[in-house]
Amino acid sequence: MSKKAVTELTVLENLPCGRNQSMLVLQGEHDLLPVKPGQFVNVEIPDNKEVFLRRPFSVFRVDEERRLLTLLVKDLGKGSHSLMQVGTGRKLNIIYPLGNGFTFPVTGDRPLAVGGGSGVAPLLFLASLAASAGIKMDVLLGARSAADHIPVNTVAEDIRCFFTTEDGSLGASGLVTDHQVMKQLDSYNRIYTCGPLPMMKAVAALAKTKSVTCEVSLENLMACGFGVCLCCIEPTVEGNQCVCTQGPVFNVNDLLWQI
Amino acid sequence: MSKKAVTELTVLENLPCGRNQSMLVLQGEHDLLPVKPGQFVNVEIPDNKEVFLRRPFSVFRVDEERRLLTLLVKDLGKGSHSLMQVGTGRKLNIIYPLGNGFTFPVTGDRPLAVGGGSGVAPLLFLASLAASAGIKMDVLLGARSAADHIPVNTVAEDIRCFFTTEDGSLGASGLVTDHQVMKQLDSYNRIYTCGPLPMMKAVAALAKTKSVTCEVSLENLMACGFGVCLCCIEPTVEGNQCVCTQGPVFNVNDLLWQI
Amino acid sequence: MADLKVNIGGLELKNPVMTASGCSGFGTELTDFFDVSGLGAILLKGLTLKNRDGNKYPRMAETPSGMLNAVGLQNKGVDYFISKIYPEIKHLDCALIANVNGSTIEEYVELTRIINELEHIAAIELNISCPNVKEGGMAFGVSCPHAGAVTREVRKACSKPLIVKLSPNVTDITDIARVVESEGADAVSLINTLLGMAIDAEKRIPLLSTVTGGLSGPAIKPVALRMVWQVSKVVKIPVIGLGGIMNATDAIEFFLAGASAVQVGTALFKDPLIPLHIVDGIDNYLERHHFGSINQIIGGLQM
Amino acid sequence: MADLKVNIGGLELKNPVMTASGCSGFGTELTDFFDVSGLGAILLKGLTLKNRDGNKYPRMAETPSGMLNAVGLQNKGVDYFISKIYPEIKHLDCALIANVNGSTIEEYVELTRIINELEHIAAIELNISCPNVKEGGMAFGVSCPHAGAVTREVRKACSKPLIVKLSPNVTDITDIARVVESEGADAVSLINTLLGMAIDAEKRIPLLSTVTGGLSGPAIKPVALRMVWQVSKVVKIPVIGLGGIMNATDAIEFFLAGASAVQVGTALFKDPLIPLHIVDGIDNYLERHHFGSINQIIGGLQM
Ligand SMILES: Cc1cc2nc3c(=O)[nH]c(=O)nc-3n(C[C@H](O)[C@H](O)[C@H](O)COP(=O)(O)OP(=O)(O)OC[C@H]3O[C@@H](n4cnc5c(N)ncnc54)[C@H](O)[C@@H]3O)c2cc1C
Ligand SMILES: Cc1cc2nc3c(=O)[nH]c(=O)nc-3n(C[C@H](O)[C@H](O)[C@H](O)COP(=O)(O)OP(=O)(O)OC[C@H]3O[C@@H](n4cnc5c(N)ncnc54)[C@H](O)[C@@H]3O)c2cc1C
Ligand SMILES: Cc1cc2nc3c(=O)[nH]c(=O)nc-3n(C[C@H](O)[C@H](O)[C@H](O)COP(=O)(O)O)c2cc1C
Ligand SMILES: Cc1cc2nc3c(=O)[nH]c(=O)nc-3n(C[C@H](O)[C@H](O)[C@H](O)COP(=O)(O)O)c2cc1C
Ligand code: FES
Ligand code: FES
Repeated sequence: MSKKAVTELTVLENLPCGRNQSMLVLQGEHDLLPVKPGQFVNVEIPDNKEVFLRRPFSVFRVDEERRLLTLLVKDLGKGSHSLMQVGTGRKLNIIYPLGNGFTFPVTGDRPLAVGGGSGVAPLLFLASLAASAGIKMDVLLGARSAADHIPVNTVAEDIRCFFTTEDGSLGASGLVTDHQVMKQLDSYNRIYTCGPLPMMKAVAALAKTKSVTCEVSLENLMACGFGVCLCCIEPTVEGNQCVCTQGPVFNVNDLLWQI
Repeated sequence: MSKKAVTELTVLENLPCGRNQSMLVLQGEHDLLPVKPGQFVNVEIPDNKEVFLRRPFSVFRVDEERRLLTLLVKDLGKGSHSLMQVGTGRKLNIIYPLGNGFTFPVTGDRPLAVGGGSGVAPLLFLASLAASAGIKMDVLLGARSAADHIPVNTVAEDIRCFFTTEDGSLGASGLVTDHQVMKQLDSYNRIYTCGPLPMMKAVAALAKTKSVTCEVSLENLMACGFGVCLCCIEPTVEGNQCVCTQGPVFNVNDLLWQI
Repeated sequence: MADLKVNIGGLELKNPVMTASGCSGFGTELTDFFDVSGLGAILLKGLTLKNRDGNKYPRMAETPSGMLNAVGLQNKGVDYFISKIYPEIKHLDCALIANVNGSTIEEYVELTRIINELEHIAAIELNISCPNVKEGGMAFGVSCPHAGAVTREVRKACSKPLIVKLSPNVTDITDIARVVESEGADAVSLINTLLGMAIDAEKRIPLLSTVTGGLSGPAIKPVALRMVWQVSKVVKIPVIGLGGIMNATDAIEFFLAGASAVQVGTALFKDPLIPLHIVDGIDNYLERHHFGSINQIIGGLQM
Repeated sequence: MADLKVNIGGLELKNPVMTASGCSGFGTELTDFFDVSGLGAILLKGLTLKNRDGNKYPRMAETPSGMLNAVGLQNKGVDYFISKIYPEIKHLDCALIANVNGSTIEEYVELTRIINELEHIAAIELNISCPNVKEGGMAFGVSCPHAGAVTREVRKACSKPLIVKLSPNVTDITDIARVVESEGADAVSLINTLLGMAIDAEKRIPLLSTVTGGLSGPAIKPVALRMVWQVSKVVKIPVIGLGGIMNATDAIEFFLAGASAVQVGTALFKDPLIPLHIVDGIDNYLERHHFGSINQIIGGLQM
C-alpha cells in the first residue's frame, strides 16, 4: 500500500471557529491513512481562479472510526479565504499525510505547547493524543483578542489550556511570552511551538535559556509538499532541509536561527 | 448615461431546460438597459479555473418590470458547463447589451425563424416581441431528439412553433430543412436563422432560391464582445466585420458564404 | 488624492494608466461605457499606411490565464483613419497615442510623417514587435541593427514624443532597449505579446488560422515584470510597462519594477472599466503607504 | 491498448511520458504514491559535481496559472548521489535519466564522464538552460557557440543517448536546436523555464530571494508548444516536449506539434499521479481516434 495518497474527502462541516477562522471537517469514503500530530495535508483550492498551487494545512483532529479529518483554516489570503467558503457536501482533493510530525511525548514527560495564529491546530491535536496516552500537556495560546481565539469549548476537556490576548479580553493580557507559565519553564521538559515566526523565535529563545527541548513547526511556502521541488527549504546544521519532508517539525537546535 | 454596462445580476433561477441545457433567470438591482432580440450579453464565468475569457449568450427573454434577463445555456464546453452549475443567489458579472440585433419585423411581414442548437434563444425572443406587436411569426426548431428540445411549454403560447427531430421523437422526422414549412417559403417574406453553421447555410441557401430576405445570427469566437479586439471577424462584402458590433445578425447577402 | 501625474519623454499625463494598442479600438468603443477623461492615455489600434484585412478567422484562442491573438493589424489604413476616425476622437479629453506599423522602414517613416501632422495625437508608439504579420513587425524588434535603424529613421520624421514598443521574443531585451534609446526614442513600452501556439487535440488542427499568435494576459505578467525591471536598470528614458495587468496591485508591481506608466490590454476584454479601477487603486495605495506622488514609487523595489 | 513505445535517440521507452527534472526528486518521493513502472522515464533532479546549497529562501512564488522557482540546482553533488541515492533507485523498473549541470564546460564534461559509468542511468539530459544559477546554466543555452561547444565536448564523454535541454529565453530556438543537433545531440528537450519575476506590492520587495526565477506551469504552455513545433520542423532528432502539461490533452497537443515524448513538471506538484493519468489518457485518445501507435500522431498536426 502507498504511504501517501492523493484523495478526495467530502466536506461534512465548515463551521466558523473564532474570527476569520473555520473548522473544516472532512470525511473519507475509505479508511484514512494514519496521521500523526504535526503532520499536514496539502489541499487543492477549488473555484478560485487566482490560486494555482495547493495550500498546506496541519491536521487538527482525526476520527479514524468515522473517517474524519479536521482542519482549522485561518483567513490569511486567497486560498484560505476560498476554503472558508466551501460548502458542505463538496469534495476537496488532498494529498496526505505529509511531513514528519512532533516527537510524541513519553510517560513522565511534562510537555508544554505554545501556539498562535495558524499554528494552533497541530498543537491541540498533539495535546489531545497525549492526553489519551495519559500524558498531561499544558497548552498556551495567544491572540490579539478574545474573538481571535478558537472558542474555548473547542479545546478538549482533558487539556489544560491558558489563553493570552493583547487586549486582555481573554485570559492574561499581553503576548504568550509574557504569560505566567513561560516564567515557570523549569516545570516542563519539552516545549512544542507553532505560529508566527516572531512568536516561535521568542518561545525558542526562552526555552534555550532554560535548556528545555524545543520543537518548532515551520510554515515555509510550499509548492509540492512532498519533497520534490525543494522550494520550502530551511537552513539547518545539516544544510538546507525540506520543511515538507524533513519538517515541518524541527528541534530548534538544528535550525540556524539567531536567537 | 452609458450605452453599455458592466454589471452584476443575481441568479434568480437556474432550471434544467431540455437535455444539457439550462434556463438562467438573472435579476438586476436597478433598471436594465434596453435589449433587442438578437442582442447578447457577455458573461464572466465564475469558479472555473480553466476559463479565462467571458462567454457570449443571446438574450432569451426580458422582463423590464421585474428587471429580469433570461438566457438559455447549452452545455457545449467548459464555460457553459460551469454556468449550468451556478446556484441561485449567486451574482454573475455581465457586459450588455451587445451586438446589433435582428431587424424587427413590421406589420404585414410574414416572418419565419429557423433555429437549432444554441441558437434558439434569440429567435424565440424575437418571435415573442413580434407577437406582442401583433406580428405572427412562425418558428421552426430542430434537434436530434425530443429530449434535446427546450420543453414545448417554454415556448410562449402566441408563437406557432414547429419541431423537427432527427429520430422522429418530436414533430417531423429529419432536419429543419426537410420540414414542410421550408417547402412553403413563398408564404414568408423574412427568414431569421440562428444555430449550427451547416444548418444556417442550408436555410440561407433555400431562402436564396426563393429570394426571401434572410438574416443569420453568427456565433464566432469572441474575446471582448464590444468591438475592440477584432477577433470575431466575418468576411463581408464590406471587408472583415466584427460579429460582436456589426453583427451578430447579418443579412446573408452581405456575407461571403458559398451557398 | 495623491499626485498621479507622470511625464513620459515630454508627454504630460494626468495619470499613468493607459489602454494598450489593439485592445481599446480607437477609443470610441470605450465611450459607450465610461468617460475616457479618467484615463492617462488611449493607445490607438495599430495603424498602417494602407488598408489591411488582417489574418483569417479564427484569430483567437483562450489559454491558461491568457489568450493568443492573430489579428494581424487589421485596419483601414491611415487615410481612412484621418478622414473618418480622427474627427470623431480628436476632442476626447484624454491623450491619444498612435501605434505605427510598417513592413519596411520607408513605410514606418511615411506613416509617422503623416501622423506627426495630426495636432491631437499626443505621441507616437512605434510598434516593432507585432508577431502576427509576415513582413516587418516583430522582425524589426528582435534584431538590434533593425531596431536601431527603424528608430533612427522614424525619429527624424517625428517631432512628437516617440515611444518604441519592444518585443519579448528576444534573448536579451536590454540590448534592444539600449539601441532604441541611443537612436532617439523618448520612451520604450514593453512587452508586446510572446509568440505562442494552441492546438485543437480532437480535430488535430491549430486553433489559429496563422498557427502561431501572440500570447497576452496574466500568464505573461512575470515575464513582462522581469523585462521591465531589466530594461529600467539600463536605460535613462522612461519605461512603460504592460503585460497581464489586471488590477492596481499588478500596476504597482510594474511601477516598483521601474515603469513610469502602465498600459492595460487584455484586461479590457474582461472589463473595460479596469483602467479606471486601477487609477483609483493606485491612488488608494499611495495614500495608504503615505506617498504623495506616483513618482515616489517608480523603481521603488527594495532589494 | 495502443502501442505507446517510443524511441528517443536510441533510448527505448515503454511509453512517452516522463517526469521533468527538478520536479520529481530522485524518484523515491514518487514511490510513496505509486509504482513508477508505469512511467516512461524519470528525469532525476539536476546534478552538479559538487554539493550546491541552492539559493536562499524564498525560492517560490505563485503566478497566474503557474509559478516561479529559484531553487538553483540544490543537490549534494555527484559523489553523494552515487553512494547514497543511486543504490536506492537503480532497480526501479523505469528508465532513469540524469540531468547534468555545470558552471564550465569542464564541469559538464567531468560530471558526464562520471555518470556515463552508471549502468542504470539510461540517458543523459544536458541542462544548458537553468535560469537560476549565476554561472553556467542558461548562459550556455542562449548562445549558439556556447551551446555548440558544450554539446560537442559532452558528446565525447557520453556513450549513452544524449538529450540537450534548451532554454526558451532566446530569440530563435531553432538556431540553438540546429547547433546542438549538429554537435551530436541524440535528442532535444524543451522548454526549460521562462525567466520571470514577482513582486510583493505591499512590502515592495521581490518575492524571490534571487529577484528573478523560472516560470513554469500552464501559463507557459502556448510558448512551449510553439517552440516544439518550430524545432521539430528543423531538426531530424527527436524532440521531447514540456512546459505546462497538466493532462493527456495537453500531451497530445505536444505530440501533434512534433514531440516524440513529453515531460511533466509543475503538474506533479498539483498531483504526482498526473503522469499515469496522462498515459491512460493518451491510450484512450489513440483508441478513440483509431490509431494503433503513438508514432502515428507525432507531428500529426493538419495544416
Ligand atoms: C506545514 C504547514 C502547515 C500549515 N497549517 C495551517 C493550519 O493548520 N491552519 C492555517 O490556517 N494555515 C496553515 N498553514 C498556512 C496555510 O497554508 C496558509 O493559509 C496559506 O499558506 C496562506 O495561503 P493563502 O492562499 O490564504 O494566502 P495567499 O493569498 O497565498 O498569501 C497571503 C499573504 O501571505 C503570505 N504568505 C502566505 N503563506 C505564507 C507562508 N507560509 N509564509 C510566509 N508568508 C506567507 C503571502 O506571501 C501573501 O503576502 C500551514 C502552512 C504550512 C506550510
Ligand atoms: C453572439 C453569440 C451568442 C450566443 N448565444 C448563445 C446562447 O444563447 N446559448 C448558448 O448556449 N450558447 C450561445 N453562444 C455560444 C456560447 O458562447 C458557447 O457556449 C460558448 O462559446 C462555448 O463556450 P464553452 O466555454 O462552453 O466551450 P469551450 O470549452 O470554450 O469550447 C468547447 C468547444 O467548442 C468550440 N467552440 C466554442 N465556441 C465556439 C464558437 N463560437 N465557434 C466555434 N467553435 C466553438 C471550442 O473550440 C471547443 O472545441 C453564443 C455565442 C455567440 C458568439
Ligand atoms: C487582440 C490583440 C490585439 C493587439 N493589437 C496590437 C496592435 O495593434 N499594436 C500593438 O502594438 N500591440 C497590439 N497588441 C499587444 C498589446 O498591446 C499588448 O502589448 C499585449 O497584449 C500585452 O499586454 P496585455 O497582457 O495587457 O494584453 C494586441 C494584443 C491583443 C490581445
Ligand atoms: C521547482 C523546479 C525545479 C526545477 N529544477 C530543474 C532542474 O534541476 N533541471 C532542469 O533541467 N530543469 C529544472 N526545472 C525545469 C523543469 O524541468 C521544466 O523544464 C519546466 O518547469 C517547464 O515544465 P513544466 O511547466 O511542466 O514545469 C525545474 C522546474 C521547477 C518548477
Ligand atoms: S514543498 Fe516541495 S520540497 Fe517541500
Ligand atoms: S469580440 Fe472583440 S471585436 Fe468582436
